[in-house]
Amino acid sequence: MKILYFAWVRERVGKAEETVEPPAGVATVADLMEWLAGRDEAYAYAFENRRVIRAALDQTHARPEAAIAGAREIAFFPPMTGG
Amino acid sequence: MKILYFAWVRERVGKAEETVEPPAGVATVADLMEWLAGRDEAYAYAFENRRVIRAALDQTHARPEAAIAGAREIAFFPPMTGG
Amino acid sequence: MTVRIQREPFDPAAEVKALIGRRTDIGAVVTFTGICRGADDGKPVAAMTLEHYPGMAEAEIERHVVEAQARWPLMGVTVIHRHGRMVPGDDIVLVVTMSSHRGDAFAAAEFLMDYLKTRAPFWKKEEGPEEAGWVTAKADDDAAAARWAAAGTATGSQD
Amino acid sequence: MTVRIQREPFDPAAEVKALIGRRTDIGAVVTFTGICRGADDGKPVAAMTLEHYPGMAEAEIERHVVEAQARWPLMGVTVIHRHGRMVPGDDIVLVVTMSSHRGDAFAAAEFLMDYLKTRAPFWKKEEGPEEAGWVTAKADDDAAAARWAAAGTATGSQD
Repeated sequence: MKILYFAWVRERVGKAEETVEPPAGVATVADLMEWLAGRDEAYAYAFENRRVIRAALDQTHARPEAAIAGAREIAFFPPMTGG
Repeated sequence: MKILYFAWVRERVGKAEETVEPPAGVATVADLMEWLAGRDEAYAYAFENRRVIRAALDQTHARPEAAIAGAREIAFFPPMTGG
Repeated sequence: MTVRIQREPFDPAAEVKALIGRRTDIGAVVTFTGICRGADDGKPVAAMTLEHYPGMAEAEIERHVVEAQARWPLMGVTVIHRHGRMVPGDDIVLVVTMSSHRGDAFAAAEFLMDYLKTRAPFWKKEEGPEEAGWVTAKADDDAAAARWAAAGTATGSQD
Repeated sequence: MTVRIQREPFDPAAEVKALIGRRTDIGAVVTFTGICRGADDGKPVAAMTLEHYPGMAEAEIERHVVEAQARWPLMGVTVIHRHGRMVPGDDIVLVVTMSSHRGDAFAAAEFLMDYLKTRAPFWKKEEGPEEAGWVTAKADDDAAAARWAAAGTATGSQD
């Protein structure tokens, strides 16, 4: 699945997007954040305060408990500050 | 004192302004409306429903019980419909 | 503060530009434009004539702008109200409010419009296809204006 | 409905004119313009860069315009949000709402701005005189957006 990062999550991870294949046990948005955080120090830093990070599944806001099965595009970003 | 009329009050009275000298007993805005209503049929028609007519003393909204002593300019008009 | 009563049309963009000038502390600009409609409560309107009380109209609007400035931290206010004859599609009234934060600019613009509707000495006479008649005041407008007497001041500090 | 995400500046007057066209049933036009400020909470801002999520930004704004149209009888809505680098005084966002009556146009414009602030995927990074930092979300903005979940629909029929 394709993962996108924005704002300081993107800066900390060090890339804007990538394609990953998480193992079978990674079922929810929260699972995916935990799995990503364990990849290396950059990811650990990006996801150190996971409660503030927002996610979107296929361009729609999603809660941490949302199932990721079938999603083509998952995005992680800080709280929005537009307008 | 100078009296101004606006909108349908003006149309019914038949003039936009005039100078009047009401007798001594005419002390308030309500007194003045009553005195004007007694002048002739046009005034009676203009002031037949006095509760809907608004007044201003020297260009400030005034209630029927407001004293008119000392006012230079008194205006009568229907409820406002600007904006 | 700019308050003008005029027969001529106005240019909202030019008014906003003049009000902002070279300031960089303004974060929110709200404009309200009231337009002459081609029908009122289902009755066709061919044109309308706006009568006003010269002198009092300016004074009354200025008093309400001063009150808006006391209630909300505004960085600029413009109110322009036209008088004379207007046809559907013509602009009638413009309110511009500016602030650091959007909540204050929105609240002040609504406050000023509610008061213009109910307290500013203007009267509309509409021409239908056959007859003309004075517009009657709406209870809704009185209710809209009354809420500001109860409600407090600034609404927050969103920007 | 017009929703655009663009790098270029916008022209509020041209957007309003395009939205009105030749209609004569519109009585109220509200525009909100958000502007880049030269200071934020007392810290000077030399410039800011707005990052966005292409695709989702348009979709999210369109969803909220559809919701606004369901809540209030609107005759036109335009939302334009810029991205890229902006300096103080530059326009960032434009919301235009049109209705027969002013209460609906004001409410819809506030609703859309509150949601843009809290739900549209945009992120501001401010450049100070020496350092740059991402703007943090404000609790005030969340509170402003939350009030629409509780509040009902149209606010009245003032025009």
